[in-house]
Amino acid sequence: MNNPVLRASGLTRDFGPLRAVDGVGFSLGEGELLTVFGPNGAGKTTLLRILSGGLQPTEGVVSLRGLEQKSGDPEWYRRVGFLSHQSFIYGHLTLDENLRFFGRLFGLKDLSTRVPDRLEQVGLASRAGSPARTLSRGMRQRLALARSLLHDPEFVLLDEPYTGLDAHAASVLREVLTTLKDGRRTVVLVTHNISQGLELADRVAVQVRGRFVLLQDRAEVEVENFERTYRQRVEEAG
Amino acid sequence: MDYLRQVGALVWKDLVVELRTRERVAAMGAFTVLVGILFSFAIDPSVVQPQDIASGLIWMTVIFGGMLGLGRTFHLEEDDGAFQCVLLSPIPRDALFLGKVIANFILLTVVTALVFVVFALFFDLGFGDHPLALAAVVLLGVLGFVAVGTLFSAMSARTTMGETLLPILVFPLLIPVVIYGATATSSLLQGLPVSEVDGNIRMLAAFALVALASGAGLFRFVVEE
Amino acid sequence: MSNRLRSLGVVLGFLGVLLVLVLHWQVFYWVATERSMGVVQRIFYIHVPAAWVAFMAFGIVALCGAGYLWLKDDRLDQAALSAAEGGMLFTTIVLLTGPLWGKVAWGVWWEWELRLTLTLLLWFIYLGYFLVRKSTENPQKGKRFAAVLGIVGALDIPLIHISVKWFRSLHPEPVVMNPDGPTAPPDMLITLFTGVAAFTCLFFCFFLLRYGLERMRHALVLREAGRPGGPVANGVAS
Amino acid sequence: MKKLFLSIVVVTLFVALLPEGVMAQEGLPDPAAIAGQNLRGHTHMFIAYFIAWLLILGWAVSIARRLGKVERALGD
Repeated sequence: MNNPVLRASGLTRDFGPLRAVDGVGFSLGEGELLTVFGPNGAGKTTLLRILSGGLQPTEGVVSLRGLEQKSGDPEWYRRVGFLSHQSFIYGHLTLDENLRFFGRLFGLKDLSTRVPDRLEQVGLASRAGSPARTLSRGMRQRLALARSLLHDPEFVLLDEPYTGLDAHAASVLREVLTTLKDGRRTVVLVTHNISQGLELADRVAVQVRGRFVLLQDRAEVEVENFERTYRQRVEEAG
Repeated sequence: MDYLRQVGALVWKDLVVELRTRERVAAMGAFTVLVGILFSFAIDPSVVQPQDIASGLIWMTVIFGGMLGLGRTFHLEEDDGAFQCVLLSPIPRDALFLGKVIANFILLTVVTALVFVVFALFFDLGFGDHPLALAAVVLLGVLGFVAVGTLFSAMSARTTMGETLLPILVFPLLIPVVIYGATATSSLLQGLPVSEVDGNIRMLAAFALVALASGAGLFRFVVEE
Repeated sequence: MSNRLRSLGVVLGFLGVLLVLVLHWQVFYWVATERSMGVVQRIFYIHVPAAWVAFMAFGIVALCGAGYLWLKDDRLDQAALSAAEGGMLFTTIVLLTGPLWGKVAWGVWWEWELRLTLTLLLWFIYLGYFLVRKSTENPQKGKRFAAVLGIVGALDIPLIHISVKWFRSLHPEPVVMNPDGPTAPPDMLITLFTGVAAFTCLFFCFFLLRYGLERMRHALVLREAGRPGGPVANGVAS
Repeated sequence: MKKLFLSIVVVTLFVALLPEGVMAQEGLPDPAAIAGQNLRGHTHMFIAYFIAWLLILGWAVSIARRLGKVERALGD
């Protein structure tokens, strides 16, 4: 693992008495991708929302290249891209307007070239002028993907990006994910799908009831019986 | 410079979505005209001269119509869910608040103008001899109202009671706007000199300033998770 | 509840009760009957102190709320809640005793007299405070919202005060004999002072004990959630 | 904790009802000194004092009850 770029230690989040994330800690090197597996309700989405800066941890610290995360800190949001499994786009704005709106929020100056280019990258250039609510689920996810990578974040968070995608959309997504593996960006991917999860991962984790019950380098993981160890860890954690 | 562009982007987005859906402006517009009609039947002109109580009716109509529109501000955002992504962008929270306030202010000013026209029509009101002073009074009052309303609309949208909580939270705080606004409007409509309403305008401006400053400062605690 | 808190509460309690005894002696035996209004004017000696405590309590709510938002320390929020409960109670006392006095003194159950009007509005701000605190899924969010309302309410009360006072000056009211003015006879002022002292002591007595109760409830929640390290050391929360 | 509150309750209740008792023993206050209008205030005054103390006592009792409940829950 080359020099750690992202450090997370003791991340905890309570919702009243419920502890959704319990003392999660890990570090990621430059250009590394961590895949987090886990059953529903394990707190994976909560963990991602904490890493994105959208949700404050009750305890624990996250830092990216030495910049410690403070809630509402614009510097953090400039470096982080977050793709949720819901597509979160403005239905009444066209695709072009959606991206230009978020681009202006990020203070990007070259929108007139960047937006068409990004729409092209996710294969939606032809629909640029139509309202976003007319898009299918797969297209919405691709627009949301283009939006979360619009400002070229160095730290990318993907929450179940493959769910509900048709074959074509999934292939576009895989294509974009491989471009993310350019050695410069750090990525955390949350998914149920073992094969898709392992395919690009440098490190693998299993989260159950808020805690990491497994955290290994991809090399140490044998793909064949990973399924068994995964299920075993889930039962152990109860 | 980024700050202004970010606020501008927000105002642009809100107004474009509003123009396309026309949901809120239609609802508020229809509401205010209908309230005007109801008042015309509810008040017996032989007993009460509408001119005397018009300003009170106007302000009540604007506030109730405003409640209708403001309550929806963050409701629409929650539906799309896209607001979460706006929160993940590097926009400072007070810019986010000001963007919303300006968009709501423009929307409510349009509706208030409509209310004045409707009441002028139904109650045969002039706009007094000092339309400029009247505009100052109304605009400052609406600005204070929108600033408080936007902050607590964001809050009530995040509670289980939703929009029903909004009037309970906001009405006690609006007393100064109602008192200074309605009194100033009635004296202007009766053609009294502008000097009569100087104090009111200053107080309305003070209220708007306090509402904007406190809203901008506290908005992050309302939207933060 | 810590012993320090309990003993201070008890001391204030007894001091309060002592002052209540003195107050009652003064009201029923010592102070002269006000000439124009008669015996009913003696309601004044609990009406005004209750109003003073109600507004003081809201000051505590706003200050503790601001502290809570800034320092994220739960104790400040618990203090704000305890003060709000006391404040709501005394506001209700003012709103019940006011009309009883008004009916006799001015012949009407409700009179838009300055103190009564402000207290009525304060009552509804308290109502909003409790409603917003209870109506969120995540308790932390409810506390934050209540703190925000407390602060905005406190900033707005002076403006409400000025506007209502100005509004009343527009409409000539029956002259209200205001015995708390400097011209009031000394015995009335002394009795009034005793009333304020008695109510303030009682308020802080119950405020401290209510705060202790909230601290213990917090400890109970932590313990039930099975998280060690809550402030419960030996069954007594500090 | 319980006995503290009982003592406060008893003392304050006694104080609240003291004036009625005293007034009753002395008989009606001297009618000449108290004009008709003042007498009417008489009842309103006692109602007001009674309501005030009732509310304060109610709050004291409710705090005591809640404290007892929490202490028992914390105790076991």
